[in-house]
Amino acid sequence: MVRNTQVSLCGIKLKNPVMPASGVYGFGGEYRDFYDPNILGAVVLKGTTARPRFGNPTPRVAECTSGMLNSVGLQNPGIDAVISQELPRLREFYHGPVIANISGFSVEEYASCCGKIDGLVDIIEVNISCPNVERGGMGFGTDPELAAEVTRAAKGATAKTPVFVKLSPNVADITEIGIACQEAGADGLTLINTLLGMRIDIRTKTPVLANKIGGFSGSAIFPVALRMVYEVSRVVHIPVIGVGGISKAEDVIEMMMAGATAVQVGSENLRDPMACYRIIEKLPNLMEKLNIENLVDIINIAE
Amino acid sequence: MVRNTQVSLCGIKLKNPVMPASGVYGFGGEYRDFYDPNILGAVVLKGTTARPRFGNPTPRVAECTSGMLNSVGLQNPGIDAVISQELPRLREFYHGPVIANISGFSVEEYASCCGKIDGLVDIIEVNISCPNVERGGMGFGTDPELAAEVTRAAKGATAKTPVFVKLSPNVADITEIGIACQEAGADGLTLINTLLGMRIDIRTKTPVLANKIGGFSGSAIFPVALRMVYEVSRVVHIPVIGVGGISKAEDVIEMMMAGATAVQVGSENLRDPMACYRIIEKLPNLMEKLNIENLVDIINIAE
Amino acid sequence: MSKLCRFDILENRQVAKDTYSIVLFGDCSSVTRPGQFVNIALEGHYLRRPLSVCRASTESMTLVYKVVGSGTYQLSQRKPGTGLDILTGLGNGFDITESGENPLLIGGGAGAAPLFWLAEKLIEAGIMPRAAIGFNSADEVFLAAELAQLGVPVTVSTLDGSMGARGLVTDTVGRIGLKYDYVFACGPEPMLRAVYGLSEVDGQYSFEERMACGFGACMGCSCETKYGPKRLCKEGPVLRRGEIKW
Amino acid sequence: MSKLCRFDILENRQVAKDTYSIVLFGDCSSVTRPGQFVNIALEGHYLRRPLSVCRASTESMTLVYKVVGSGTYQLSQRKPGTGLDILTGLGNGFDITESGENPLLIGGGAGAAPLFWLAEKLIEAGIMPRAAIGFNSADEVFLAAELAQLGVPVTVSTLDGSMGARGLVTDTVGRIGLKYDYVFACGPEPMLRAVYGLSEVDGQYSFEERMACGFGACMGCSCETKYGPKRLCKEGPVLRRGEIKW
Ligand SMILES: Cc1cc2nc3c(=O)[nH]c(=O)nc-3n(C[C@H](O)[C@H](O)[C@H](O)COP(=O)(O)OP(=O)(O)OC[C@H]3O[C@@H](n4cnc5c(N)ncnc54)[C@H](O)[C@@H]3O)c2cc1C
Ligand SMILES: Cc1cc2nc3c(=O)[nH]c(=O)nc-3n(C[C@H](O)[C@H](O)[C@H](O)COP(=O)(O)OP(=O)(O)OC[C@H]3O[C@@H](n4cnc5c(N)ncnc54)[C@H](O)[C@@H]3O)c2cc1C
Ligand SMILES: Cc1cc2nc3c(=O)[nH]c(=O)nc-3n(C[C@H](O)[C@H](O)[C@H](O)COP(=O)(O)O)c2cc1C
Ligand SMILES: Cc1cc2nc3c(=O)[nH]c(=O)nc-3n(C[C@H](O)[C@H](O)[C@H](O)COP(=O)(O)O)c2cc1C
Ligand code: FES
Ligand code: FES
Repeated sequence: MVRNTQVSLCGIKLKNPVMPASGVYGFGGEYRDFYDPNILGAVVLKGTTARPRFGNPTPRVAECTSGMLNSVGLQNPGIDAVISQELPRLREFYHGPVIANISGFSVEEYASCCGKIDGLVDIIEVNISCPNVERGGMGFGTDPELAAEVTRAAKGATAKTPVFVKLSPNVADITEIGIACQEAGADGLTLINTLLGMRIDIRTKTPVLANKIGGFSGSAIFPVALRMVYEVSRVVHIPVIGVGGISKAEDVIEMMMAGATAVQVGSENLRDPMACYRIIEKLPNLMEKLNIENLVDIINIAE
Repeated sequence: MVRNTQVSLCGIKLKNPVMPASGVYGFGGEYRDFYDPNILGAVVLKGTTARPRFGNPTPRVAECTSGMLNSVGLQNPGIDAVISQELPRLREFYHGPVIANISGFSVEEYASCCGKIDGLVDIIEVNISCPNVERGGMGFGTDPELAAEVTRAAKGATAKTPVFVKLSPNVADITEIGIACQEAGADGLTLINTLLGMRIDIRTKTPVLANKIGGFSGSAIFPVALRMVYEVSRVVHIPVIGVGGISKAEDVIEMMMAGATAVQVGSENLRDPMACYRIIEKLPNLMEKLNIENLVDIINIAE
Repeated sequence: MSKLCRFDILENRQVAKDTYSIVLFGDCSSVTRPGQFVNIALEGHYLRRPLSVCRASTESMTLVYKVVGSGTYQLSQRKPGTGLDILTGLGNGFDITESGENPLLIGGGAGAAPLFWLAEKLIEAGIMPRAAIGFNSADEVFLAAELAQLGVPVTVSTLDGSMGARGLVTDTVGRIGLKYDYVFACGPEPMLRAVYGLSEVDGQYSFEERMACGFGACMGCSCETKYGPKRLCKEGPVLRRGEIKW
Repeated sequence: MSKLCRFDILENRQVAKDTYSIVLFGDCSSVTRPGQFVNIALEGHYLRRPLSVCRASTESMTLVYKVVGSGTYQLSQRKPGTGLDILTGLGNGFDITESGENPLLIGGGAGAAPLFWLAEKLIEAGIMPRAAIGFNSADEVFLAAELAQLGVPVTVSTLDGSMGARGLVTDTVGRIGLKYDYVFACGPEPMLRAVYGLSEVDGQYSFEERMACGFGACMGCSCETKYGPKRLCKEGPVLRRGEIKW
């Protein structure tokens, strides 16, 4: 029997639900040595800000048990270069859906970037894990009102492209933030971004990361991501993209059963550049074993 | 050179900083087949409540990558049986410091249990990760005011035994909770309790745990625990016990460099009943390698 | 008394569909009763995997397991000569001194494994049991020949009728009117319930539950009984009929 | 072009204190320049471990590594005949076409490994380099004999003076007034800085940085240069003197 892996996000058809997460796939070209990116459900671009950024000082990655820390700090060439250079370069070899990932340090920055890229990509993913410079560093993603404000600004600045809001897991109640974004007009949600973590080098007695604290990702965080996707999916009616710790086809199925319509694979790509290929290749086989005909049938099925 | 592993918590001397975490060591007898518990820095008892509890329905454990979930739900014989039966039984073969772990579903319950066990153990660890039944399930551990209220109640009910408050990591800003507890009179803090996580059995399409969501622990959570210990240690002046994902002597050192005065080993004991023994045995050797003479010297050393 | 030991794999071979028999060499001194189990550490798996002892001597034991997930799959790929880190001597096991004259051993699927050693012990004690074992289909059947070799009369049932009687093992026992004055049962919970409902005869039932530690430390495997909560890994996995809350 | 390949270990032996040389058999077609590196997957370690190529042919390569932590320790315990999952052909490597007539190869510790193949390539191109290598003490010295065998004049320095000149390699180079019109440097950053400060001579410097992917995807290893940010795993690890921001 043919296994149907197609899913759709706000009317955008994906041939399968698997895409790389923002920040591990650059602007789409880095994996061409390994496989043709056209096999992906979508490509998600590196987090983009109003101005070019070098990011944080190095070291900015560290190893953990079944995971890693990063404090890259949104290194990117800025929204204008992404639009004028990176997007056209990507379109030369990749013909599927593209998701832009937008970050900002003020509501105004978010709105401006979203406005500029509106209509040029298939989905805009607004990453609200950044500290809010205007209000003294309080994260946009940890306060429902700020999250809603960013969502409204992004929606107000866009007319053509659906807006997904990417939530931070570093909160006591993620459903509160998810609902606030939905009410503010979000077309979908992506969760989760990285947990906050730290490592210390016991030989040098100093934090491994120059920034001390960083974002924790990788298989280790899967149960947390799954729980949040499950909780949020049950209280919103907009689609959810599940991300966090996915490393194999089984994880994709589990994340979809928890409520995700599509999934993103992050850090696993960094240790295995063939990760997305491997997962996508395995899906039909696994669906057969589990007696799943259409992947869409399992979305949110776990009660 | 002799390596000095001694530390002290509110004047209570521990021969080494390593103790089992609450909930993985029963009331002290289960590991006697494997090693003499008198090698431990302290013994921490299973979470105890006012009345006996069976806990949640099974299945109540699940496996994760480098970790596990539990939804045991505080199975225990109740404070009176702990005092009349478990403590005397433990004293027969164990002569070191004992830490009781107290849970409750109302402020009154916490106070009553703490009052009963005051003077009978060396430290009372108040676990504020439980849902607060009085205020509609809002966790005591996720609201600084509730956390402070429980702390005040515990301190008010005790005269002889120092009170440590054990914090939940499922919050946006753990320093806020830690400071609130300190201001309310806590003698120390223990962090962290489990993260909230979930697993779904993709064969049966249902959550693995009967309770659906459970507490996530094990090596996977170490970077999160370390980060929180680091953050809190920098803003409080009371001692911190570090717990979360410790599985080897190196982790003990790292956790102490982050700010912990002592550490607890949780889930690792369940997969390796010799875990605490192995860690304690390795410590002097590792101290030598790292040129550490007194373990107390490294507490909070990482800047 | 539980013990953490290193075992060497002497043999690891398929005995039925997805079902393997593994023979381990090492210190089995803590394994004293049929129905006890061991807990096996497997690389890349955070928790150990509990498996019942199918047979044991002082220095070797046999386990029979079904491949159901990644842990048992990994175990099935392990080669003789390599080692395993195992926690042995877990659980209470069956108490044969409580048996009647005509006990029935009843088991389903891979869970039936402990019945072999149990039969041996009963025979040693001068009691010849009968056995009724059930599987999904002929290709999954194991243990029947081994039990028969001990002289035990064995009734095999398969769900699809491809071997022995068609249907559930409890259906068969009821239909052919097997007489017994005591029952030793192990297998999936629905089977245990069916055995329980089949007659009022006293007996011992071995339960399975998801476990973390397997030695009584975590309360992960607790079960409510008529005499209060019991940890299936410590005060179980075998419960007396009289304490089961059904 | 980077490539994910399986390699077989042909040899893995200690060559100096805590220092091992491993010979790997497999597809080395992507390894084209000295100074490139590979990224090795190790069981139980989430990230790969970057190691420079010390020497390569089309189907085998040699890496020299120092045991500093659990990853390199695990690698040192791997037996010939077993396999490794390796990402090869990473980084830009040294460009020998830019070399002067009298290049100096300068390296410190395990980081000096790439100098061997670099020397070979230079000699092939008709340029005989000099080499200055530094270590902590005599028991850590490697590469000196191999370079000498190629006909390269080698100056060895050790911090404790237990072999060759006493002191830092850069001290020695300065003191004996070695003449060179181009420099190829690899080693720890303080050494690179010292080389940079030694003279205004042009050259190429190979950097180390904590890496996650090693193939340009994560921006973990970025470095600010005079011509904007560069990923040390992709546009590096070798930077030209003229672009370094010191
Ligand atoms: C006391 C006891 C004795 C057992 N004896 C046997 C035996 O003799 N032969 C045999 O084939 N099986 C037996 N089982 C079941 C066996 O433990 C599981 O089939 C096995 O753990 C599955 O592991 P996995 O990695 O292949 O499956 P996965 O599904 O990948 O395992 C994931 C997790 O679930 C747990 N798990 C999955 N299925 C079960 C189950 N049925 N019972 C308990 N935990 C489970 C695993 O231990 C692990 O923690 C016994 C179970 C218990 C509790
Ligand atoms: C491009 C490049 C080439 C290298 N070539 C060599 C070589 O030829 N020979 C050699 O001995 N070493 C080389 N190194 C350093 C080598 O990668 C580290 O010593 C090694 O990763 C340590 O791993 P570990 O698990 O033993 O140590 P751990 O400290 O346990 O490693 C923990 C983490 O830190 C990273 N790490 C630790 N030390 C370093 C370091 N110095 N540089 C970068 N990452 C580090 C590890 O990769 C890992 O992610 C190179 C590094 C880079 C970036
Ligand atoms: C190196 C790195 C860089 C990242 N950069 C971004 C980013 O620019 N924008 C963003 O929204 N998320 C970023 N993330 C977070 C990932 O998109 C993802 O949410 C997170 O890593 C969890 O998924 P994983 O466990 O599969 O890695 C980054 C993650 C990593 C590891
Ligand atoms: C099975 C189990 C039961 C637990 N029971 C309790 C408890 O009763 N009281 C408590 O404060 N913490 C309890 N915890 C949390 C642990 O004490 C510890 O905070 C947590 O597991 C993190 O440490 P680890 O990663 O080392 O396991 C329990 C954890 C586990 C795994
Ligand atoms: S599995 Fe831990 S008490 Fe039974
Ligand atoms: S290590 Fe990932 S870009 Fe260099």
